[in-house]
Amino acid sequence: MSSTSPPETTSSRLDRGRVLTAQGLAWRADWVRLKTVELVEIAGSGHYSSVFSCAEIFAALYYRALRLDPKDPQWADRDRFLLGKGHAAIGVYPMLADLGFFPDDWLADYARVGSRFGDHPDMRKIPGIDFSSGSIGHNLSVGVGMALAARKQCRDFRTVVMIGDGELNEGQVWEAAMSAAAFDLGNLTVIVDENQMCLDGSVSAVMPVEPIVDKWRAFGWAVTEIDGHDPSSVIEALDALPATDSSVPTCVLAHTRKGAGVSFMDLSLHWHLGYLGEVDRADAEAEITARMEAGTSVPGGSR
Amino acid sequence: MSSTSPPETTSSRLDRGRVLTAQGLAWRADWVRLKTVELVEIAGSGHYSSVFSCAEIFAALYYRALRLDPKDPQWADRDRFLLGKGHAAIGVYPMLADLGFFPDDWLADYARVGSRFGDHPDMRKIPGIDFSSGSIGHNLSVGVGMALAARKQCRDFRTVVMIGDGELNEGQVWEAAMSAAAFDLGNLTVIVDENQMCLDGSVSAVMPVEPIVDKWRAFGWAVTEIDGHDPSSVIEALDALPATDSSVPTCVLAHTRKGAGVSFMDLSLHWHLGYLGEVDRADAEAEITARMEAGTSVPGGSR
Amino acid sequence: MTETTDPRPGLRDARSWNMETSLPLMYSFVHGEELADMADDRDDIMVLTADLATSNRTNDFQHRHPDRFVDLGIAEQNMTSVAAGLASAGFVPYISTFASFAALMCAEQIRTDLAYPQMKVRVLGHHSGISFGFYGTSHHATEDIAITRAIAGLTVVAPSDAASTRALLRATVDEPGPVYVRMGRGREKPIYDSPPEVSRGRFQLVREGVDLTIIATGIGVQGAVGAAGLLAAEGIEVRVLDALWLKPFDVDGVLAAMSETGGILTVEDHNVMGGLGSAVAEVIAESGGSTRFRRHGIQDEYALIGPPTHLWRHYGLDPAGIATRARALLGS
Amino acid sequence: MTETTDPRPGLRDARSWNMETSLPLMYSFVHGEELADMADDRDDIMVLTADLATSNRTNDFQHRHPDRFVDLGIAEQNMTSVAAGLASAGFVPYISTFASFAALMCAEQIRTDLAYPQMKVRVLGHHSGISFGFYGTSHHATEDIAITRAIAGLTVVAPSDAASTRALLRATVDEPGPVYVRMGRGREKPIYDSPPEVSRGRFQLVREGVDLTIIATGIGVQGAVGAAGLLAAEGIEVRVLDALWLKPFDVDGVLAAMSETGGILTVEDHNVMGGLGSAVAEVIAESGGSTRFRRHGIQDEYALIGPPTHLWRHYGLDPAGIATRARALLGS
Ligand SMILES: Cc1ncc(C[n+]2csc(CCOP(=O)(O)OP(=O)(O)O)c2C)c(N)n1
Ligand SMILES: Cc1ncc(C[n+]2csc(CCOP(=O)(O)OP(=O)(O)O)c2C)c(N)n1
Ligand SMILES: [Mg+2]
Ligand SMILES: [Mg+2]
Repeated sequence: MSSTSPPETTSSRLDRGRVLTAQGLAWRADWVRLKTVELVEIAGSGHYSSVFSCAEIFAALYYRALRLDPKDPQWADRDRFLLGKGHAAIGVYPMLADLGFFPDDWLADYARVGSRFGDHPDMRKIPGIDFSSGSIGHNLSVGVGMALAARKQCRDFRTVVMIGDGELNEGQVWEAAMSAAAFDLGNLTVIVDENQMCLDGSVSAVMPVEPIVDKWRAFGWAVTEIDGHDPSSVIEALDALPATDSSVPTCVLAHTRKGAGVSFMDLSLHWHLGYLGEVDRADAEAEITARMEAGTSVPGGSR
Repeated sequence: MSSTSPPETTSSRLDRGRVLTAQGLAWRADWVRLKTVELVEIAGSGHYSSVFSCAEIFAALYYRALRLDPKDPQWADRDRFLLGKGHAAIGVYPMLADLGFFPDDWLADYARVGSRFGDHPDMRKIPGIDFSSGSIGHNLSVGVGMALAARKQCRDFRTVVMIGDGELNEGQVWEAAMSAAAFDLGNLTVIVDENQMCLDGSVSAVMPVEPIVDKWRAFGWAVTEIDGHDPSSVIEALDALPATDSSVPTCVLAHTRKGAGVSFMDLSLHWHLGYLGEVDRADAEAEITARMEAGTSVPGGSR
Repeated sequence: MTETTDPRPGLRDARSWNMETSLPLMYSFVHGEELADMADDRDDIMVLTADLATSNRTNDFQHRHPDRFVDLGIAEQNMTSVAAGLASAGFVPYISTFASFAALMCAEQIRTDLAYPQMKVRVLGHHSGISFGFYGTSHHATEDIAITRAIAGLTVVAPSDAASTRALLRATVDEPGPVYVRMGRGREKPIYDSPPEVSRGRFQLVREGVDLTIIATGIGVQGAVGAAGLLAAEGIEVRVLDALWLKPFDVDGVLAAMSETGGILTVEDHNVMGGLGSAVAEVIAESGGSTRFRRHGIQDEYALIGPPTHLWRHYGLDPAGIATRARALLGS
Repeated sequence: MTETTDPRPGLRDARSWNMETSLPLMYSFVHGEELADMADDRDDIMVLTADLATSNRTNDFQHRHPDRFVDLGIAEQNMTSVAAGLASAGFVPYISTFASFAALMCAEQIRTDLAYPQMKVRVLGHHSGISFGFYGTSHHATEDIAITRAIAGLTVVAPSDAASTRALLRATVDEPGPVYVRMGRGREKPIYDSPPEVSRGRFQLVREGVDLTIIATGIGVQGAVGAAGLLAAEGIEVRVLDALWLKPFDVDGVLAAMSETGGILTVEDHNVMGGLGSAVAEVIAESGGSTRFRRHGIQDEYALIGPPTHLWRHYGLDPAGIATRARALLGS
């Protein structure tokens, strides 16, 4: 797997607000898509589309917004990132490798017997994973615990939890939301990847979650809405996160499209899980690569 | 235990909207308080204050609003009442006996070995109990199932679920709320007994749930606010529930006071559970009885 | 709800598949179809799922009885208690989700809202054991037998293939209380040619033998049958019992195996603490007698990840692995 | 949080009590106090509860270390996963709620967020068994041993009184993974004069004897000691073992009881399916030997309601009831 470390990753400790242009972010997001396609090929099945909707956000977090140290993954002051929608971990692994958390070639046995890397992220096996996930709905609670720990330890790390829009069906998310507001956790951010789909189809048809903004506000959170495929919009929102000593937790509601970036998956009802045979994989890769070469980004807009 | 069946209970089938004046309701609510004090005496411990906050609502439901048949407790078309805050069941038992669901003397062994009547209501043992409870947070889901069943069976029964304000901490309540709105269950009503206290003290100190109105609205419910100790306010709200074929579920947010009706319990931090020795019991009974004789009601207002 | 449109728009490679086109891969997930058939004859059956209709093929039911199908979204606990409400009004709801979420996440709802009040809800916990392979521990369920067996008033069954799935669904539809159906990943090869005549609380005799009894459940049955074949070639005749019913439990079947065969090996893709092996151990220990006995399964650890078939081999749940344990037991 | 004001305003009768004044009734709930002492010496201990600080006396800790105490409100699952987050950052959180909610409602969170990733969270499940008396099944926990024992990587201990509560809290504070502490209702009479020297994974010998071994846990120990007294008067010498550790389990202790005494009776206020009795049965059955053996406890049913002490008598968990089972076993 090729490594394309941007210049800002040469020092071991990575600060918040690293240089990443809108164009660089678009490129990186498509790189995440490409790597996801590659890894799914090893396993024979995977969640392409759940990564595609949040690829720009992944890239913005790992290449700009999060304070990290690839050589010291347990660094107590690192920002935490939790992936409530753990089935999108396949998009995170390549970034961690690229940033130097572990060698690229570790990924070669993705999903094989005894591999560290499965469909869901495993904190005990993978350097750089801050908590395991897989059961949708748990991670925001875990994030509350981390943000609370920061307060108790007087540390200024930030905790960011990305969850799906279907994940909003889970009651534990609302327990966590309520407690985060009660504990004044301005150092906690939730990013809702509002890609409009869950597993059985569209969220609005299966179990509607609208109005999402009103829900988070009613639970005591500040809400920012962004176009999750527009690089500038994503960068701005993450740059504008409140100081970690502030007291209102932030919800970034990212309007996205499940499968965005590969036309035949874009908002398709059937692509929560799947596999691309050679021909279709080539098509998908060509579509992604063309954008990377042209320096363009996935069309924005949520519909 | 004395029976004071109002005239409208002579026929076996009880319709919605039975005659019950504001004064009659106040009297009945205090009767519920008295009976609760009596029953706790048998067990040696009990949840007086959780009944006291919703005594007016209990009375309005059972003596006016709910369609029931004490001689046919399993009547398919009866309205359903579920007590999410099951620890207040001790206030329901005397009403069921009074309405003729079972003989008064069944209550004599309250909480003793093998009794049908424990701290929490048991649908398999007690005629008139529509579902068991005890684990806070489950019953709204059960109510969604019942309301959905009514739809599937083309029946016009109404399902009313009473929950506590502390109960709003439980995520399952929000799962249920979301699904009720999705299923257009206008035949479902939740009554939130907003008595300002949970077990460890005041809800706002333990795990705040405000703004309650915004939460229910954001979850797709219509909200009516009432003074839960003002008889007219309670009657009006229940009379105004939408037709069962309507499509928006209703939340009646009842502002109440935990322990209302006995001055030393009224909003006390320490009375979630307890026991009154003889002298204090006499004081409590005197306070309640005085109101019943004077034809007055518990002072309204939530603080 | 799965809106149906062209399932392969834009695809050109025949090897490509997506959720919709992968449904036939889950060929032993016949419950949607079977329940749809049953629902043709009675109007109380409903099917509920939690955003997994396409994963567990309950959409086979949905297509035929859309009015009696409900998708609750990703809210398994709500689904369980909603089913209780439906059951209280006379429905027989079948709720379906991954075994890990059915039995672990909803343990309290099953106990409190279904089993104690005896609601006729049937819980279909699919993808049990380690059949989720590289999805990892969050999706494995090697605790569900222990949990469900400890719940009083709950019937627990475990089909080993498509035919026994049909048989058990039919056999338990009128159970007065709730039922937990422990299911695999939908790719179980046939053990039975047609739905077997099952008998409540009885093991199913799959193969006769006197040298040893293997009592297996779920995916373990496939391995046990294979192992019996391997051992037969060595002159060891193995009785293979399929523990289709985990509760009520076949006490007589265990006692007979003790007295009639040379030992008992239990096989399960479940923690040996609290699973099938423990149920058998209870009977052996309280009988006052003794026999050669070993519990084979997951030894109180979390499984590695990997493709399920590879994992079964790794944990010795394939014919060769089971045969090895059988030989060791007989040699001990 | 319990705001402290006059706890008895307006009360005149000395027999009257409320939440605040009832705290001394839970005299064996010494965990709040013990943890507060431990927290004096180390800054990583935290205590969390779910609106039950006044019910489980964790407010003893709250008063001394308010900054390390968190009340999550009535949200047990959130509490469990929040504790996981705290543990990942270096804290050792003790979370406390009724056993029914700890072990059943939070089974999946314990497995997935605590045990699999080996978080140092300690789950205090109090009011286990049928100790909640007339609160009924929703508040009883006769399934929690089965559930927690099936969870790999989870240590399970069960104090039988105040002194063993202190001993077990100290003994497990540095366990690398999570711990489930199965506790009673807070009114357990002393078994030990002072905190016993406990040994990881070992039964505690409470009384020596050769005619029979009673292995008991929790409230059962009190009954077993009483039963041993009754039986001694009849010339039957009973060894009483306190199963303070349910996992890891004292295999050697069981084997010794098999070979050295005339039989084994297990006693627990838990379903005999999957509880202490099953753990003992596993050892007996796999030993290849035999002994007189009976599992005494809740026989796969839901308990009646009633005052706890009356219920224990009803279910034969009092000295007389246990002695009767012991005599029957020896006579069998
Ligand atoms: C508790 C739980 N229930 C069910 C699943 C199975 N599941 C995996 S992904 C998924 C859909 C997720 O939808 P969403 O949260 O919108 O995430 P997306 O993939 O759209 O980003 C489901 C139901 C799970 N992993 N966890
Ligand atoms: C799931 C669950 N957790 C905890 C409890 C213990 N408990 C009983 S009542 C109570 C407080 C309830 O507060 P609220 O819902 O406001 O009801 P109120 O008594 O004030 O009407 C608690 C925590 C329970 N019964 N169920
Ligand atoms: Mg989505
Ligand atoms: Mg309250």
